[in-house]
Amino acid sequence: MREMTYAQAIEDALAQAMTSDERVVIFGEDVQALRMNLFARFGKHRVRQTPISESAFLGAAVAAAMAGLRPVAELIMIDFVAVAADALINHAAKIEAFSGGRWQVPMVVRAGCGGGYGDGGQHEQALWGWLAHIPGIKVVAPSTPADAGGLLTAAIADDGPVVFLEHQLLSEDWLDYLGSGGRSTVSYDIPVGGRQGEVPDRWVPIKFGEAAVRRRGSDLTMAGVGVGIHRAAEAAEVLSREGISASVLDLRSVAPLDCNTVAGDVARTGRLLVVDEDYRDFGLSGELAATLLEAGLTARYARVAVEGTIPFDPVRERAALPNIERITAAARNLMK
Amino acid sequence: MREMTYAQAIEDALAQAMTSDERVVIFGEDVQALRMNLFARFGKHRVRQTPISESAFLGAAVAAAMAGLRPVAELIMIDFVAVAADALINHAAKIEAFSGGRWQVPMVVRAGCGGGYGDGGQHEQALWGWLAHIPGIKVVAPSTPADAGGLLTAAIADDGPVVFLEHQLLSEDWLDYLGSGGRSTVSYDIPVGGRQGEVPDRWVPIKFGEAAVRRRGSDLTMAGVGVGIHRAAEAAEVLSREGISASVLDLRSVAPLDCNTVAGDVARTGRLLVVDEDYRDFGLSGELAATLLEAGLTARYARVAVEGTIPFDPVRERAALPNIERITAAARNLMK
Amino acid sequence: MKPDSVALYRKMLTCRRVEEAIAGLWYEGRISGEMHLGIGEEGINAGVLDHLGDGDAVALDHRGTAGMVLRGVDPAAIVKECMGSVDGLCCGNGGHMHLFSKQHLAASSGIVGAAGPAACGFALAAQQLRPGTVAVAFFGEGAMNQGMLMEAMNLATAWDLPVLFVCRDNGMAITTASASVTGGDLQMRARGLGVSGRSVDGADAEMVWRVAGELIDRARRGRGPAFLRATCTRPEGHFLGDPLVRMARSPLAQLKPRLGPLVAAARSAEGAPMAQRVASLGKITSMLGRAVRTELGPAHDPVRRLRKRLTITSEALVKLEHEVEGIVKDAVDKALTSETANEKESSRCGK
Amino acid sequence: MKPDSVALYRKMLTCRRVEEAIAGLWYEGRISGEMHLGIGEEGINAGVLDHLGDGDAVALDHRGTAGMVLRGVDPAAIVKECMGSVDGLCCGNGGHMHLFSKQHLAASSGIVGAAGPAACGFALAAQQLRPGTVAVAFFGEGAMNQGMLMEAMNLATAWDLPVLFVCRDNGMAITTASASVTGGDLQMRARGLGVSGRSVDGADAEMVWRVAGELIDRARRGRGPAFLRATCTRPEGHFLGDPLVRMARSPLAQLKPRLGPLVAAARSAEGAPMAQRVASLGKITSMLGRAVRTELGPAHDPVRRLRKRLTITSEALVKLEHEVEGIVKDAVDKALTSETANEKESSRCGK
Ligand SMILES: Cc1ncc(C[n+]2csc(CCOP(=O)(O)OP(=O)(O)O)c2C)c(N)n1
Ligand SMILES: Cc1ncc(C[n+]2csc(CCOP(=O)(O)OP(=O)(O)O)c2C)c(N)n1
Ligand SMILES: [Mg+2]
Ligand SMILES: [Mg+2]
Repeated sequence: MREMTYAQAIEDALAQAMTSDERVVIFGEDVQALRMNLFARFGKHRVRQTPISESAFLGAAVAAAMAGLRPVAELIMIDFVAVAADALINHAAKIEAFSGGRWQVPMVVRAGCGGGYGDGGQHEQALWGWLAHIPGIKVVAPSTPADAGGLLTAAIADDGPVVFLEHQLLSEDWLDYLGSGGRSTVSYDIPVGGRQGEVPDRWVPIKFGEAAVRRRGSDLTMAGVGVGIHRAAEAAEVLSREGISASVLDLRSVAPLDCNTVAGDVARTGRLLVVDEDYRDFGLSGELAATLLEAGLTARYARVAVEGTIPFDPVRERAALPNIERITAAARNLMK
Repeated sequence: MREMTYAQAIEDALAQAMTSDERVVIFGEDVQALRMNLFARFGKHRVRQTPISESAFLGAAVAAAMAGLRPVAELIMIDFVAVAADALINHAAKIEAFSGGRWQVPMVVRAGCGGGYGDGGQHEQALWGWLAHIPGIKVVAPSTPADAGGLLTAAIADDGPVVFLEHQLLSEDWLDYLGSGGRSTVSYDIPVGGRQGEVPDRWVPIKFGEAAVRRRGSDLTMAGVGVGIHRAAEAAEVLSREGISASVLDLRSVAPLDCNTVAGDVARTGRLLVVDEDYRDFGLSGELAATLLEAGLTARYARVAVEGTIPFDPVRERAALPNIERITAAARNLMK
Repeated sequence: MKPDSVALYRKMLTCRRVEEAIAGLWYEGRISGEMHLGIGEEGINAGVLDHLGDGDAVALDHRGTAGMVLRGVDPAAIVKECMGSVDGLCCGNGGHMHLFSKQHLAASSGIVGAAGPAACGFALAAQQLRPGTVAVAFFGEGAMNQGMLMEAMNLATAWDLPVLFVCRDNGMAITTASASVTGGDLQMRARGLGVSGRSVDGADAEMVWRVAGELIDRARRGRGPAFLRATCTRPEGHFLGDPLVRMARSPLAQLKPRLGPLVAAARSAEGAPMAQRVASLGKITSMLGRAVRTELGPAHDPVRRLRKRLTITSEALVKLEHEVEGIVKDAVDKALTSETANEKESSRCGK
Repeated sequence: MKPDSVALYRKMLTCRRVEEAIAGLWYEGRISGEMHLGIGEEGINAGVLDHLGDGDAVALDHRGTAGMVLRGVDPAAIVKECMGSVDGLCCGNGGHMHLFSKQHLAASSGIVGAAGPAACGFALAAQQLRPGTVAVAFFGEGAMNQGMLMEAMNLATAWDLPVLFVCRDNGMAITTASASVTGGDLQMRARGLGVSGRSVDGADAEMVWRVAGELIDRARRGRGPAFLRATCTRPEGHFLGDPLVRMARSPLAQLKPRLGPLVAAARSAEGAPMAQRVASLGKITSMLGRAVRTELGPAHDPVRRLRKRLTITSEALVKLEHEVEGIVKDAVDKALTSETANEKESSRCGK
């Protein structure tokens, strides 16, 4: 076991993948500076700088994957996928189906996501539920260093397109880059276990679609991904002091979604609280509701999610994101 | 009352809006040919041909709306929004929020959607649930000529961005253009009441977020939009012969969503069957499940939706879309 | 370099006949949806693709049938795919706009402009895994206004990729005269993205062959991307059943019913100033006029043009043409048999 | 045409001082997130925007603070917005990348390239509703590779829109030297999209003023879009706290901790051939070297350059500068008061 930060785990897993598989190449804007260590080690052919042309390079990633490479294309932030969504939703997601299952697209799109560092509504979106709507794309959103490395390893090994979302509040690299900018005058509410933690000596892939049970309780089930799940865990602490015992399920991948674990836990607790940093409507929280109903469960249900464009003002930003007060309030309400 | 086709109703409502408001302009690829009558009447400044540059002209629509026009920008098909999603999700949807509510974006994006005419998986998507995920966009999907004209009138009058989705199987114009191409050797399974029907003499806006109750039953509630709702109505006929009495709720707008009417009806029937031509996961069907649970309803629930990339082969295409067999089977199952 | 013109002719004729057969099946209602064919573009398709070999890749657009034939995909598999058969090239999942052959590294897309980024990706894999191989993108002049294609040209320059960007310029994007919505000049635009190139008459297959050969050769030798613009004429309009073509060809059946509403609209009480309305009607008329005039005359038909220049005996020519007919007939027969065998009668649209 | 250089200087100085004040607040932790300023670009911003009046519109990018000041937005409202105050320009909802003033028809976006389409939309409204008015787009040279911006230039040509596209060319897009990922030549690229234009030294505000004046005037008179490329130098790098600048300026604190892992990575057993690794290290070194060298020398500082050329008395100059300081101080004081008044202590990041 080693101890690493979230950002280090990602870089380490990438380096391991690049060492063991020559076909893995990474590209994106500024990668030679942002991934300086990988650039120094693997050189300019495998760590490629792109122009600010997301449509072109995401589209290129699709075809490069089809032709034998294993590209890891970096979008600085998932918000920017909007300028290049076509490559992902009309191509990467569909080509295996179009080709009658004969041609696959083993690519990874790596992007920062999530708020809490004060950058405003065009730079802090989560969008995992949005991407997961399209059949043919897998979407993962790790919440710990160990998961980050293991899921990235799995993503690179996967034969289909995977969107790998790294939370900007968990990654010290992104946070230094986008948030503090070297200032000591600012601080962020960073979940400790998300930022730093134990990781295996050698990365082994973590299977998609298997939730991690972070805590097992008897009164209600909380489920989510990313920073939200850390907030849920904190809230569970508070709630336990009030005599409310909550499970915390880290879904880890949004697509595929581990419906069984959620349904199994909710069957015990009778209550589901979804904690989601993505938009509330037509997303992860709704999908979880559907899976409950499909499983024939009757449960009390609530969701704490983002309800509108995330405001810039850090106070309202915090209020817009799932925070401990909103989560505990919703949980208490479910217990009524 | 007049009698019109779905396509005529849209053109007629557009003409009425253009006559009563000078600020309404339409643009898109081929609009001078596709909207020949409007071009002949309103001239080249208000019916503008664009290059195949969806990002530029959708982005331009956003700012044109901000600066006083009421643009109706046409994407030939909603599938193509993927090349220009940024204008919609990062701009149109967010500018009112960003500006502190001080600046609005009164634009309409008009696009064909939906399958059943054999064009394959990149040209038959519905995507209404996908678009509705983003706060700040309204999404409407009319299923009759009267709704098409009334909702378009409302969309143009609305002070925010509205995506107006016209079903390619209901619009004789699109169907002739994309499907038959003048052939008499092909035929399609077109819902009669969707293609042609009575419309008011003068268009009045239809309020968004108000479902139309197409049929009231006691055993189960079916909800959806577009062609799916016609299939549901047909299925309800069949089911009624078997002694199953179903409500059919045409939601008309996906965002805003008429949760009250759905919840109210399901409170009576105890069962919800969502019929959705959009993808199943993380979409409309999930959102409806969430609203039920949020309303504290315990209901049996099922969904008939699109589960993967729509296959080209017309036989499998039909099987992939909500069809009467799948709907009746799901309904019977819910009654078990 | 000089092409083997007989072989080139054979390829072009095969494309023509396969596409004519597909057109026939489409008119019979055995193929659903839209149908974009490359009739009239054989000189470009064959003149370019004749230079590709194993390991080379092709990114096609919505008009990719001929490209697939030329890369060596079994015509029967293509025809079956167009008909949606489970034993088609893509098991009937793709249809004519989504033809894929992994073996030939050939892919298509119904999204205008997508061939650009795709060719870059193929070329990147070529550069890293198969040095000396190249990728070719095919697209129309209308696609030159799609951002991702322009981005792709620039990316190819930035990464020095072995790509040939081939623009089939028929002057039209569906009903839009591309010149009316395209600024500047396409060659200058490409150069402004770092890609230099050549323009040729696409009806002259041998000329296309020579120029494409040079540009592809350059790319193979690591000298970066190139741009080839080739003009062409497409007699069937944008797709089979093109409404402008229909109106132009059958004015009574197709145009007349539209004239009433059109004139009524132009005469409405409210609307633009009269001069503008007249201008609109003028533009509509000239759109139709252009559709009437667009035909594959001897100078514009690459197949007939090359045929004239062949120096083989007429017996050999007859034999060759007979063989081609045979191959195509065979493909169609196979497709029809498989349609029946699979009880795919029901696969006809709307049944 | 000749600018009122004193007035121009006053505007530029105001921008400079407002942005310096914002930088101060950012370093104090009173502003969260990224902060992109236009220090070093005042000659371009003021030289262009001095020509705009009522009804003219501006589309700004992530670096829009100065543009808003120059359009006449109250600096206090801007500073407050950057601090997230409810009484900021956008009620604290937008932040510095999302500044909007409906009254001034001025909008910004944090999405690279979005200013292009936005300016087209503004110009379309100008053409239809306010003939004689224009729209201006500001963006960097890196944005020239974003598809939607290229599309927008072409659209402006197709619709003959009154737009001026202004490219602030500092040669860098975050850490990427734009020349290394940009093919062709930007003027040629613009011309290939139908937009002709001029290139100027953006540190020469009077020159920018003259050239922009001509191009804007042309657009006003219905002669279509134009492109202005103006070079500039930005001493703070991409944004405040730019890691390259930090490493370059404080090698001990910022660079040293990174060197260990960097060298270890370059020395790993497995990886690229050694020559490539050395090349990578060389490129990283030269990236840092560029950051060290980038400073606002007298020739590159548009504010100092114009100051030298002023022909007013030194008393008048002192008075002017004093006034500007006063205005800016006032704005900051208001912002700080409002921060306290709104009990916005808690609005500091992470509290
Ligand atoms: C992104 C996108 N926008 C619009 C369309 C609809 N469309 C299909 S083909 C076409 C015209 C293409 O013109 P061109 O590139 O010249 O090719 P041609 O059809 O003339 O060969 C259009 C607009 C599309 N498929 N994709
Ligand atoms: C679509 C998109 N891609 C990437 C980014 C991240 N990003 C922000 S600024 C920037 C560099 C822009 O460079 P340039 O256009 O030269 O402007 P400058 O910052 O130099 O003024 C990048 C890549 C973004 N905001 N939007
Ligand atoms: Mg064309
Ligand atoms: Mg720059």
